[in-house]
Amino acid sequence: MTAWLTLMAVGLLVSLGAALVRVWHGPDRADRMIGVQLAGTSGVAVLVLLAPVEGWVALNVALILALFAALAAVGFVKSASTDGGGDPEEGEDPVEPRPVGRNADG
Amino acid sequence: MTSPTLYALTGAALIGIGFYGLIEAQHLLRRVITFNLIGSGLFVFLGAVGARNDGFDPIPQALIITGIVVALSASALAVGLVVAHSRASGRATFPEEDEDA
Amino acid sequence: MSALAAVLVLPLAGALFAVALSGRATRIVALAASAGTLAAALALAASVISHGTLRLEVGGWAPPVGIVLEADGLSIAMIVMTAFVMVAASLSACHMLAPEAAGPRVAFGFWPLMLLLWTALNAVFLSRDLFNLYVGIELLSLAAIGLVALEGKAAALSAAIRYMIFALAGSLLYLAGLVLVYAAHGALDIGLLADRMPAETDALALALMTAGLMAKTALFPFHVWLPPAHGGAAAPASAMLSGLVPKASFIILLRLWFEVMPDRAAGEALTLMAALGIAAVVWGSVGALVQIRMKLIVAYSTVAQIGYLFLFFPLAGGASAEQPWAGGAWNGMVFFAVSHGLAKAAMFIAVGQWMSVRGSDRLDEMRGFASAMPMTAFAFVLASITIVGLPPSGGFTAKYLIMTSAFAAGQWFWGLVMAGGGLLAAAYLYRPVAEIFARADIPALPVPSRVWQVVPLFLACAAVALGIASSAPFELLTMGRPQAAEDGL
Amino acid sequence: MADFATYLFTGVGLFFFVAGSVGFLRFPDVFSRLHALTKADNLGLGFITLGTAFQAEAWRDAALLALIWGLVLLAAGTVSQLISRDALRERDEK
Amino acid sequence: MTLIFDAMLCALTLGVALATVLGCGVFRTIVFFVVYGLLLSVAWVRLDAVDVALAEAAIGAGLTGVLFLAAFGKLTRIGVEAEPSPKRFHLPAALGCIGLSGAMAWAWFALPEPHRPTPDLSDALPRAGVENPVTAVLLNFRAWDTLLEGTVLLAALIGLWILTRDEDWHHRLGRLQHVRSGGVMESFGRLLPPVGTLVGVYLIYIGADQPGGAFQGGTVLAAVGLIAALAGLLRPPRITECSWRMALVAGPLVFLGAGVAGEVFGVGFLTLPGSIAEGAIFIIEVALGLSIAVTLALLVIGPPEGGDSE
Repeated sequence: MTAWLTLMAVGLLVSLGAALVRVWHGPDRADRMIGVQLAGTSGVAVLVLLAPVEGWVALNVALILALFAALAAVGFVKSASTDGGGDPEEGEDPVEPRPVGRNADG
Repeated sequence: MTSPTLYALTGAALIGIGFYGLIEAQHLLRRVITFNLIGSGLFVFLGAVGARNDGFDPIPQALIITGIVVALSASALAVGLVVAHSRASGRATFPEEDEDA
Repeated sequence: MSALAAVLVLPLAGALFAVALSGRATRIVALAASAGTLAAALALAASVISHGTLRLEVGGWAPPVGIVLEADGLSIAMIVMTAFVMVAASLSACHMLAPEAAGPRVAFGFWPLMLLLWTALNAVFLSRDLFNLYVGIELLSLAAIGLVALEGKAAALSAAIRYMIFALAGSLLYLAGLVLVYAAHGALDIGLLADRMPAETDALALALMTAGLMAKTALFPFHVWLPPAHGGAAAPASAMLSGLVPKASFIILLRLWFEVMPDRAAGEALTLMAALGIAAVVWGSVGALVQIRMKLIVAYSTVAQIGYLFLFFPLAGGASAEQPWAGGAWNGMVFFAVSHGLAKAAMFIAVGQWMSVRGSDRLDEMRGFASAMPMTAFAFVLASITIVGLPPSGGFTAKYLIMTSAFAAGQWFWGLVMAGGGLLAAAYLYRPVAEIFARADIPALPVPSRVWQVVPLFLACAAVALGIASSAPFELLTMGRPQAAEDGL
Repeated sequence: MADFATYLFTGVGLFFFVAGSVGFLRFPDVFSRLHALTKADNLGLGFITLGTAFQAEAWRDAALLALIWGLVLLAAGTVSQLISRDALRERDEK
Repeated sequence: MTLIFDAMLCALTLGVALATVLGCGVFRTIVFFVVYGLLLSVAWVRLDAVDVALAEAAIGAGLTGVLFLAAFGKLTRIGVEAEPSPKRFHLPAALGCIGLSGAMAWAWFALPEPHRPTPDLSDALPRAGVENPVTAVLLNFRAWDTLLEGTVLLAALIGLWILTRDEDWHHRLGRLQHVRSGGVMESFGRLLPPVGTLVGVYLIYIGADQPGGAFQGGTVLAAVGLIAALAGLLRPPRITECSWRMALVAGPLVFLGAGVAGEVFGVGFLTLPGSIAEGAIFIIEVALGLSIAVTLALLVIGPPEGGDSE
């Protein structure tokens, strides 16, 4: 079983390595960020597969990766917005964006 | 070839890759990232040292955790400096020969 | 509380409270912590003089489990010098960086950074653990970078980045060596490592750590960051940065070459370090000669003075360690480090006081300095005497000791460099001193009160007094010196 | 029996991951590549967590596996929405 | 099979590191660096260092990514050149760096047989007050390191704050964050923090006898706080309000207080006597975890930038 799970993990790494070729070529920034997301999911999957091999405490690491899988992408869309603090969904519909944050009391 | 040896060699290679990036980088943000590469290469090497003998050696792990946190604080300050410098000077690079300006 | 713990606890607690409080309370807490740390430093010196080297196993854990702090002659000399410079710098910050003048940002940032810098310095001077020293110099570098950037202008920011790149690269090289040391010996304590079984990797580890520490000490050719950083910072910060910060990484170098791995101190390596020292003396002096801004002249002088510190390596290290002249060279080096720290801080504070009045530190704006602020001007001259190495200053005693050792060792070349460097220093300090005393008709300026003018004068007098009353510090220095050559010449 | 389930489900999971990577590499534009990620990889991770869960000794670990999968699903949903909006906006600006 | 896995992981890590260094464009560099952090946290698990893996996962794969991406966005908005010229290959530099790597690799094989100086750590562990040896080293044996490290964080934060432009000094930290009400980002920011907080607190709590502790939990809490701040649900404070600054120094202060208490009661600086060590370490971990969380989150959020709409 250990050998099988490790083999599967190796397969995941190979698949991730192939996907990173797209991250290298891009061309869009969005492509690269999708690659980060894919790497995160693969990393979680590898850790899940390693858990029975390395000890179940490895799941805690997978849990943290899963928690923050979206953090980089959220940081990306934030920094890509016009003022550095926006949301790409704003302005998509007639509803005015409700500003939350510090201008409430500024 | 054992696993710790593999990781130690990886760590050694990461240190060299990082220093190459540091020497070669012009963009200051890239330099900050290469510092992190070098640091993590060293930590991987140290981690391999800790895993070398089968017994569990917690001291390298504690040192690495301390080192990672120190590296993050230094990176955050460096990134802040790069942004502030770019805002003040309009560029994110150093021309190499402007020393003692 | 023991004085050994107090010199660490007081500045650290002061820094923490300075962050948590605000306004006047910050300044009061910071000044109280400064005064307390000075008192603790003096008490520590007194107890080391009467009882000998003090040792503290932190947490009650002996190495290799725990970390050991040790106060020996060298660390005491540096801690007391640091305390004087720090108190002087904080007093001068009270009027130069007051909130009304410098704005709330500077008034808030200076105090915690200064106290953290002090904590880091004392921690480095006392620590006997290589990794703890790493954390200490990282804290030191980050606080020092903050102090450079405090000025806020584009030039200061670019100087801070340049400093940061050198400091971080230096830290990483030091860390690389440390990793190899731990890998080979499973220990980080200097005492344990001194008794280690030599390993093949030791030479590489020592080389990496030395290269890293040289970058942090700003030894030629790693000096390019120093003049803009020290010249661009606010004067009280410059005083600390130039007088104290390079000493910390230098002290670690001493620990490595004289305590951890004296067996690896090959003659060629020591000669190389001294050769870099000579290059630094020449480069720094020439740099100081051509500058037209006072702070840059003083900063370039630091590059040169750091060079002198490395001349001592071949005189006391390696094969020379067992020789009778090693003791004299060691004492001379410590004297040099202490008197340079005091004198350089006095110079920066003096120039800073004039700058805050005149608004510029250009050489041609120095006229009238002596008539407007006689005490500050006198402090600058006294400090210059120490930097040049004229009797009866501490700088003279230091150079005398090192030159005597050089001639006794038959390595007269280093002695000649010392003398030549003194001439160069006289040359680059002649211009500022001549300008300061030149007659000039300048309008009446709102000079700071004499109380503030006493601050640099006190430091400069201390640097000179070190030469006049050199026997007491002498006894202190021999305490805990690593090598057996205690008798000297 | 449990071992067989693990073999089967992890194998299927890996297949989906490989399919996702191939799609990510070969598909022509950002939006279809995003599909590769959201559909295939999350399905793959689901199968892998399911397969591994058959090896779990404690209920706690199985629950943790479910939580992990749920969190990744949430992240993938959020990210694909945000990135595609951002890519749309960028395309409009071009 | 494990060796093949390790070889594959190492190869991938090296490839990603090379891509980080050699790729053109800073954005590509940042993206590869984030992937690199992910791979490293897997490597730490393989090196039997779960404590490190936890910290690396939250920092390497979470916080640094946001830090660099945000900085990239700021530089773009300032309008600096993306990257000056196409990169050239520097042969001397490359040779020097290969030499450095070669020296480290040689050193690995030249290391003497591992031996531990006596007294060994295992004699001390039973008296440490905690089961997890890494926590024992961090919070007891090498407590002075850890206290200084907390101080390093603080120094970096103060250094970052003084980079504020004088006119922004009274503004809130970071940039004004706004999201579409009821949008994906807002709901994400509402859903994740409760789970994340639970995980962070859990990690601090179990640190005494399992992998986890103040640093691991603190970094998780910091990332959670960051998500809430990015989603506009948590407003960063102002530097000038001093009440919350206590949270920054609480950890080091409690730690230092424990150290001084040891000195006052005559057991020695930073000494935690065996009988009370467990409780004392727990209190220190909670306070330190809180301070680390706040400090790290604020380090990533950065100095006040003034809002465009303020």
